[in-house]
Amino acid sequence: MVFKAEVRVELKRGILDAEANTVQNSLQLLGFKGIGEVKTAKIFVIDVSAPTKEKAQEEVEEACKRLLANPVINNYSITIK
Amino acid sequence: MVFKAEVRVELKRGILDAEANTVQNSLQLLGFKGIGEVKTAKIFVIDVSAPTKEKAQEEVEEACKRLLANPVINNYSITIK
Amino acid sequence: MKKEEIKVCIVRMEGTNCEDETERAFRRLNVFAEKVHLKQLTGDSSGERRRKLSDYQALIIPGGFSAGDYIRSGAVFASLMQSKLEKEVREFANEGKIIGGICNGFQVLTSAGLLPGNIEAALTTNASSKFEGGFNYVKHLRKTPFTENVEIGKVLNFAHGHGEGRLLFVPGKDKQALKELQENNQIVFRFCTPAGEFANGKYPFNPNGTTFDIAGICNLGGNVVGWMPHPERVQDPFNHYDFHRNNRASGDGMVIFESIIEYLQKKF
Amino acid sequence: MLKTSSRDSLSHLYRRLDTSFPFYEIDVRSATDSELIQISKERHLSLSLDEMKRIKEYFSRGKRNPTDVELESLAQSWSEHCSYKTSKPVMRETFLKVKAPQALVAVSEDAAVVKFDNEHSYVVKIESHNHPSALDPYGGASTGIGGILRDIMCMGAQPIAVVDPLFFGPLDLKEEKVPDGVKHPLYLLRGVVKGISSYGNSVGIPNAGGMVYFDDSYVGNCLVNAGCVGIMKNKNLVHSRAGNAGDVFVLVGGSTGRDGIHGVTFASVELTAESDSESRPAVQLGDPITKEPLIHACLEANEKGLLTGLKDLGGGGLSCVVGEMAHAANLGAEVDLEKVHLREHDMAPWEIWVSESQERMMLTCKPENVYKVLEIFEFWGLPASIIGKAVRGNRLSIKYKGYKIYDMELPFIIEAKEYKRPFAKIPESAKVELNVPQPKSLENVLLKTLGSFNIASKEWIIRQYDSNVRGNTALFPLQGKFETLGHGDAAIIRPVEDSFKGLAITTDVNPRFCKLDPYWGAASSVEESFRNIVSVGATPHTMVDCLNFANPEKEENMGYIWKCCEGMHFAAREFNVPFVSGNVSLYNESHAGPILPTPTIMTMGIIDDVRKSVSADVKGADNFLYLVGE
Ligand SMILES: Nc1ncnc2c1ncn2[C@@H]1O[C@H](COP(=O)(O)OP(=O)(O)O)[C@@H](O)[C@H]1O
Repeated sequence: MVFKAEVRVELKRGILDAEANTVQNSLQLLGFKGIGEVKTAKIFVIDVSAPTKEKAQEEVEEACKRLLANPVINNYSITIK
Repeated sequence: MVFKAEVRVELKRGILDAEANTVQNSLQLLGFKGIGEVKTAKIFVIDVSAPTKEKAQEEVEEACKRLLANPVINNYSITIK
Repeated sequence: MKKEEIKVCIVRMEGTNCEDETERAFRRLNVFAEKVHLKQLTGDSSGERRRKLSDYQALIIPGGFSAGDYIRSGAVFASLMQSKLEKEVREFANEGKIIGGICNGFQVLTSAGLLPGNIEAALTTNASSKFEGGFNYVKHLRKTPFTENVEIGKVLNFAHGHGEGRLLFVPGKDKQALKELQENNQIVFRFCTPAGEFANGKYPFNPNGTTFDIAGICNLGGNVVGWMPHPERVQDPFNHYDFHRNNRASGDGMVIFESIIEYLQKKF
Repeated sequence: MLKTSSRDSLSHLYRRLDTSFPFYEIDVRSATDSELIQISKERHLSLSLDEMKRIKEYFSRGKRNPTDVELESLAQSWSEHCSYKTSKPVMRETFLKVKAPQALVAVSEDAAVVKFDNEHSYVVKIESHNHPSALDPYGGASTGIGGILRDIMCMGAQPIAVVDPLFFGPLDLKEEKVPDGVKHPLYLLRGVVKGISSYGNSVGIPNAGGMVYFDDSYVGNCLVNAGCVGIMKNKNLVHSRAGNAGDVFVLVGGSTGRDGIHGVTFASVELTAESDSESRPAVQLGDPITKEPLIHACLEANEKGLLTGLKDLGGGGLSCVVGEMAHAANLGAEVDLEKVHLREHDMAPWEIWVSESQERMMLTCKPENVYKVLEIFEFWGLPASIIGKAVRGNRLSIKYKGYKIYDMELPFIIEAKEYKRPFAKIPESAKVELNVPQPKSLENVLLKTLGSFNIASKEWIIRQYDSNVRGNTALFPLQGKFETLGHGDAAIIRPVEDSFKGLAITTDVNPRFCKLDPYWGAASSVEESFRNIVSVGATPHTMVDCLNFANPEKEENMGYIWKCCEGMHFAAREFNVPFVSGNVSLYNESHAGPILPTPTIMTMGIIDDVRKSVSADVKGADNFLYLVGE
């Protein structure tokens, strides 16, 4: 079966999100008065073929550990559909 | 009131997603057998102060048009919490 | 060993782009350095192109944007190296052979957990959130096989060009991590002013906002070293931005390559 | 791509053929003049009635109607961008008269090849990527860099420096003043700089300079020019043409998708408020991580003597490259379109044929060398497909899934008609008497001048570019003391190891002068670029140009083109420094108005010893200052 996994990778709290700061500043410069704090995250939508949902979850979990997220700076979450 | 808006920006169909291709190839090279197509998306989580949810939506809609997304290559969606 | 016997392996993959000038630095010193694609070492290429890591004494990962720096800088390279070459690399390091990472190579070694090795660290997006290119000054703080011939305290002028050069530790444990790094004498270079004062986070002296102005570090053994600036871009005096006002006998970068060779000659 | 509404009105002229894939025949033979125009409009062909009638005539003679593949292909080949139908006659009668004995290849192939020393040549070219950058600054600018790198590579050269002259509206433009369908100059400039830096830095080619110029006229239509210089051994020169009959066409690099369809026909029309949504397919994103190995692989195959021809896929995609390579060799070609490696699998054959997907090159080789070539590309992890072969004769024929979908004579396809467009006389010289009163405080004037966009430091841009990669930069673009670096006049690259000989590179143009007085404005742009080269201690050697102008169908604009070209000719002739290559970009106007005439000049200078160069900064107190010249 093919599952759709959605991986969301974010920066841990306490790590400067330089890109988000740039976005926030730019929006404020452009005159968006209501804009406050900005954060960014990255999404990977992955097709996984696996016998069960659990197996798909495991496979993606492993992919996160080995490539998609860096435990020093990132948190990640996985949703399987 | 402060709302949390989540903007999701994706590439339109037919536009080369080089990062997604790299992820897919790399995972396959790393021996992940079940991995099929990959897509990427970018998330901006934005604090917006606005009198109503509708106003917040409008403000973020405008921010997408002017800075966060380019209608030529991107689709985007906004969720307000 | 004799100079003629030295073999340096410059590993690259798609997107690595500083291998030519790195190789040239060794060639100028009459040392054999070979540009080798990662897959030539992992057995993923055909007969004639295949190489063995153990045939070399030095492994250099040059600068560039390996795999486009997609996901995170160096992530794909590091992950492929760890999954297909981990044992060979570990043995290589355990034998006292030397591994150096320049810029993207530093990012690869850090991402692979080889640097600092004893502490968790990462190189992340510059504080400006932009690519930063130009020249910098670094102060040398610890001798390693890559800096044998550089006196402690000496200030060198290198070029840099990177988007992710800010060294960070796990939030909450960062003070402890920095302390450990200092106590173990693992900081090799720190960004400084032309006069040699530490940059104290000030731009453009510290171009990327890196913690404690750290520009280069080594592992506990000192034989695995990584740094953000590019010595291979300043091989000749005229490569320096200020060569009209500053007479140098050679480019500041050459001393790094001379050190490597001298070290290998003595050690093996 | 047809909109349903339009298909209805012309439906009697489109005949869907009985194939498993979308494939149409277009009944031009029975179409009236107004229907011909309508076909051109609705399919975004940008062909004039004259041209449509030529097509009608050609097929009437052959007693059949064109297929959609054939019609699309003609639109590509005859577009202004690919054929220079408007500008060629002008250039020929002006600055191209100055011959270039120092060049091995000038004004004929993808880039010029000029002797550097006994064994080496430098290769140079400049191009525009204006329209795509206006729609998507990041993707447009990065693919602009990608395209210019391919032009250099395809002569067999290693790129060694890029430059990026940019022209934008004022950054403090009030949001209300930004016309509909146009993006704010600040958004555009930021995106463009990011695109250029992320692409150029990733591929690892140093940025040696450029310029940024601000004027209201660029609000609706910014200009993004990109130039590149490469170096090669003379013996590695490879031409943009097929070798011999029987040679195989191999398509290498990125896969073919729907992006960039109609890029060149689009580059040949004005931007309108609807461009944003209408021209969607014309936009592409680049992939530097395919490009970087592509450079290695192409140069390795060429170095090993395996190639008989090499050309990049740019505007018009396959439709331009195959025909041009065969035609330049006096041959025909047979293509099997099914062999093209695709990114999207439901593409119609015409889309495959004209797609402008990035990072692709076409090479030809002898059949016996094909496997050696394929091995090299496999090693570099790049797809390569054998898609056809060169044949005797002058026909290009294409089959797809067993059907013949295309069969035309190459001279008809490639030799687009030239236009001698009418032009208006521009007043000889619009001399303006300036009457500026002595200001009370010169300090204020100085501060204001320094703070103006055109004068202010561009350091924030330059620092986002890598200027030192490859380790051969001999004069860095930022000069002076570390704490107070400022821009120099030109950068110098030392291209050949073991030699101190250097190449100085600069770009220049003064669009406001060109508007006031096109002849002297253009001449002085050339002269200013020479002063830049001389300032760093080098001697001007050759030039390339990028002619950015507004709609040439308007007589006044055509007048500006003529006058500027004459001024360039004057300067080139008097200094005896030739133009060896270049590019033309017309129709640079929007509903907000035309751009200023912008003939960008990129000049190469030679310095015998890079150690003897001069940097711009004053070296010490008590140095004398001299003002020389008139
Ligand atoms: N403004 C110009 N000045 C000099 N040469 C030009 C100019 N415009 C085009 N050319 C020459 O005409 C030839 C065709 O150019 P072009 O079609 O842009 O090449 P390609 O599209 O293959 O990159 C090239 O040799 C180019 O140098």
